[in-house]
Amino acid sequence: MKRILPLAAAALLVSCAAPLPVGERPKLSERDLDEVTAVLKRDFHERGQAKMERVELDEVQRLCNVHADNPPAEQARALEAKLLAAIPFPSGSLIGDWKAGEKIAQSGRGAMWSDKPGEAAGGSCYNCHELSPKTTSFGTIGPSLRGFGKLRGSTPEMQRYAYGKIWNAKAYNLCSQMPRLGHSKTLTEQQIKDLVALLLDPASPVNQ
Amino acid sequence: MRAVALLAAVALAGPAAAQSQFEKYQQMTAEGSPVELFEMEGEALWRKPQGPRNVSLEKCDLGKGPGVLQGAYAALPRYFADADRVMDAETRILHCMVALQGRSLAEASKRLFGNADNPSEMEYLTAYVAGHSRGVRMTPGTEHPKERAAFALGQKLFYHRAGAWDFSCTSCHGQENKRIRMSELPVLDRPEDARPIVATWPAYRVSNSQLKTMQWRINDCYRQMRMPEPNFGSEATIALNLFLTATGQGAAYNGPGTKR
Amino acid sequence: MAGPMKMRATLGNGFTDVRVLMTHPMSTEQQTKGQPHFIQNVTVKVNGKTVIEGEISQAVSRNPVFSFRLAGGAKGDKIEVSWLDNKGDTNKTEAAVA
Amino acid sequence: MNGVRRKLLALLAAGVLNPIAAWAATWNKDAFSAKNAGDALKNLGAASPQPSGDIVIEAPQIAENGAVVPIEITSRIPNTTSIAVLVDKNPYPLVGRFDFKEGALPFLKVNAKMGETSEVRVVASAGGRHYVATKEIKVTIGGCGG
Repeated sequence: MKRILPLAAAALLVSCAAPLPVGERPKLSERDLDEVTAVLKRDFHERGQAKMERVELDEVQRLCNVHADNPPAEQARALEAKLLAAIPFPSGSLIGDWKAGEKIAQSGRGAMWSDKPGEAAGGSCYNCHELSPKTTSFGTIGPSLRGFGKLRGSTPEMQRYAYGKIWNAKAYNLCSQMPRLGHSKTLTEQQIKDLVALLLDPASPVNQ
Repeated sequence: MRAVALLAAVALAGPAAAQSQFEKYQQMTAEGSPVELFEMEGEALWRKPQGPRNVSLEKCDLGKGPGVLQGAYAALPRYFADADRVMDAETRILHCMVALQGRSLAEASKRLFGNADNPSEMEYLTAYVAGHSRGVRMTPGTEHPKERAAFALGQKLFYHRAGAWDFSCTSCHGQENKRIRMSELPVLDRPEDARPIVATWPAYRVSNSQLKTMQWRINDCYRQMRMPEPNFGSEATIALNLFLTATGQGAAYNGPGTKR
Repeated sequence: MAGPMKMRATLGNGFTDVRVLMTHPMSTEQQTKGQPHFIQNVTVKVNGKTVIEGEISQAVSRNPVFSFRLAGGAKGDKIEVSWLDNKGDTNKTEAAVA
Repeated sequence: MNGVRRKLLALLAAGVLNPIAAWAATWNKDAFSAKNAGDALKNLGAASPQPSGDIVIEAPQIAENGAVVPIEITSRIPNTTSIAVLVDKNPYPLVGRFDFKEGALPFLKVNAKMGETSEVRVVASAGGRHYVATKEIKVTIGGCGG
């Protein structure tokens, strides 16, 4: 296409241009997702542990993207059940060391290209949640978890819920904003147990 | 009388972004900001003959004609016919380093993001260029077909969840009155939230004493979204920048800013 | 080598406002494992006469910015601000009151 | 400090520096090395200052980041000759001390680093007497921490 348009045509173009859809959330189609993924493949590069395979969308991301995080309930429930069945729950007590858990909750590191692979990651928990009353700089994207265990107890069922939710939050709420910390291999089994302890252990500051 | 005028002004401005508990902090740090030092260094670099042709950037066309700095930053990103693409300030400066100074793209983009001890040439230059738009209304390009395509792509990118942690821009910038730790999060697809943000980049960040550009801001968001790294000045980053700037257009440019 | 400084001296209501920006790492003991690098002395002169002498520590933020006020003043008064750091580096800047 | 003095003296001896331009370079090492505000004030010769409402500290109550905390100080105490700024909970509380001679007003704006939430203490000296005002500034953590 010639770039130098006749003046009149250019003027027409200007005056006819509809206002941009500022402030409106577009409905994304499967085709849009593929277009964006292709753009990411073209315009991004791998760095450190952040490999290019991360731009590929999985089933959860696809469904949430095309429905702006509000997928049809039936589809969401079916996928959640599938994810729940895939969580590798360890046997025995799921309560680790809350002191180690507190450190993991404080740390915002892990899974970034700037993090050394193999170095212990954090869970970024305080970025979004209130936990220990000693930490007053907490985020609010997620609900407050203060008194979590005090309110709910630490039954085996509650341990399983907390462990599973941290391992794969999407198994409980498909389009949750919470990362899948176990599924994404950000945190280890032991680290998740330590976070379960931070939430459920009666001695944890969360329950004071 | 005056109160009436004030009320009218408020009404015209529309709903304001949520009031920050850090308002006084932000106002005082902006007043006591060393950001002008970066503009000064940028001016020296702008005038310094460099590259195989040993010429300065003083004839660089940032969209208002060769050598015109006044108001140029506030009209970016926009479409440039000579490059047949939409460009933001950093990309255009890089373009001038290559086209005017005869530098190779590889050499000119060897070190785009600096650090506190050694800021980059790009950071200094962007601060200098942006400083010439103070008080000028933000009017990025929104009419050329390629500008409109960039807006549409940027908008799709904004809502696109992907990566190891399933984040999109909206994971942090999609809901009102949310914080990460104590940082208050603007809802960047809302014009009233986007306006003060796009009008204050590039910015001196007090947490690490560095002058940072919008290209860096987008890069560092993707880092923390656990995504691979965006290429500097790529179509994706400029599209996202145009989407944000068009969403926040209309405010008077008030940078280079000072931020946490 | 000392980085740039910038100063603005403007006539206010019965005083002169002096705002000065300094490029300096102002690094602390903690940041440098015991090798801090920071400005220790700041001096303000008006027409050659010292009016403010400051001693500062590593707790002043990186790239220090100070505001001072001088009694009275007139357009054209020559203001000079200089600094000396703990490694013996110095820098200064001058401006006329506007 | 001694190293700096030596370096300066060596430069002076070598005639590198013009003695007139050279610095008197007094820096109260003892006060700046003090690990609590009380000791720092003793070393400044301003122990047990009395509270005063005529020292105005203009600063945010809550800071988004401790690396830069802007503090503006005005002393309305007649004949104020010096102002010292201290952050109680910093490893070394004394941030700075400024002497105001004839021609300068007892006013100061400075950006201080604060390691954590703390009282900020401002001591003004006038006519050989010392006065103090304090203000608590809350320091918060922001960002993703990566």
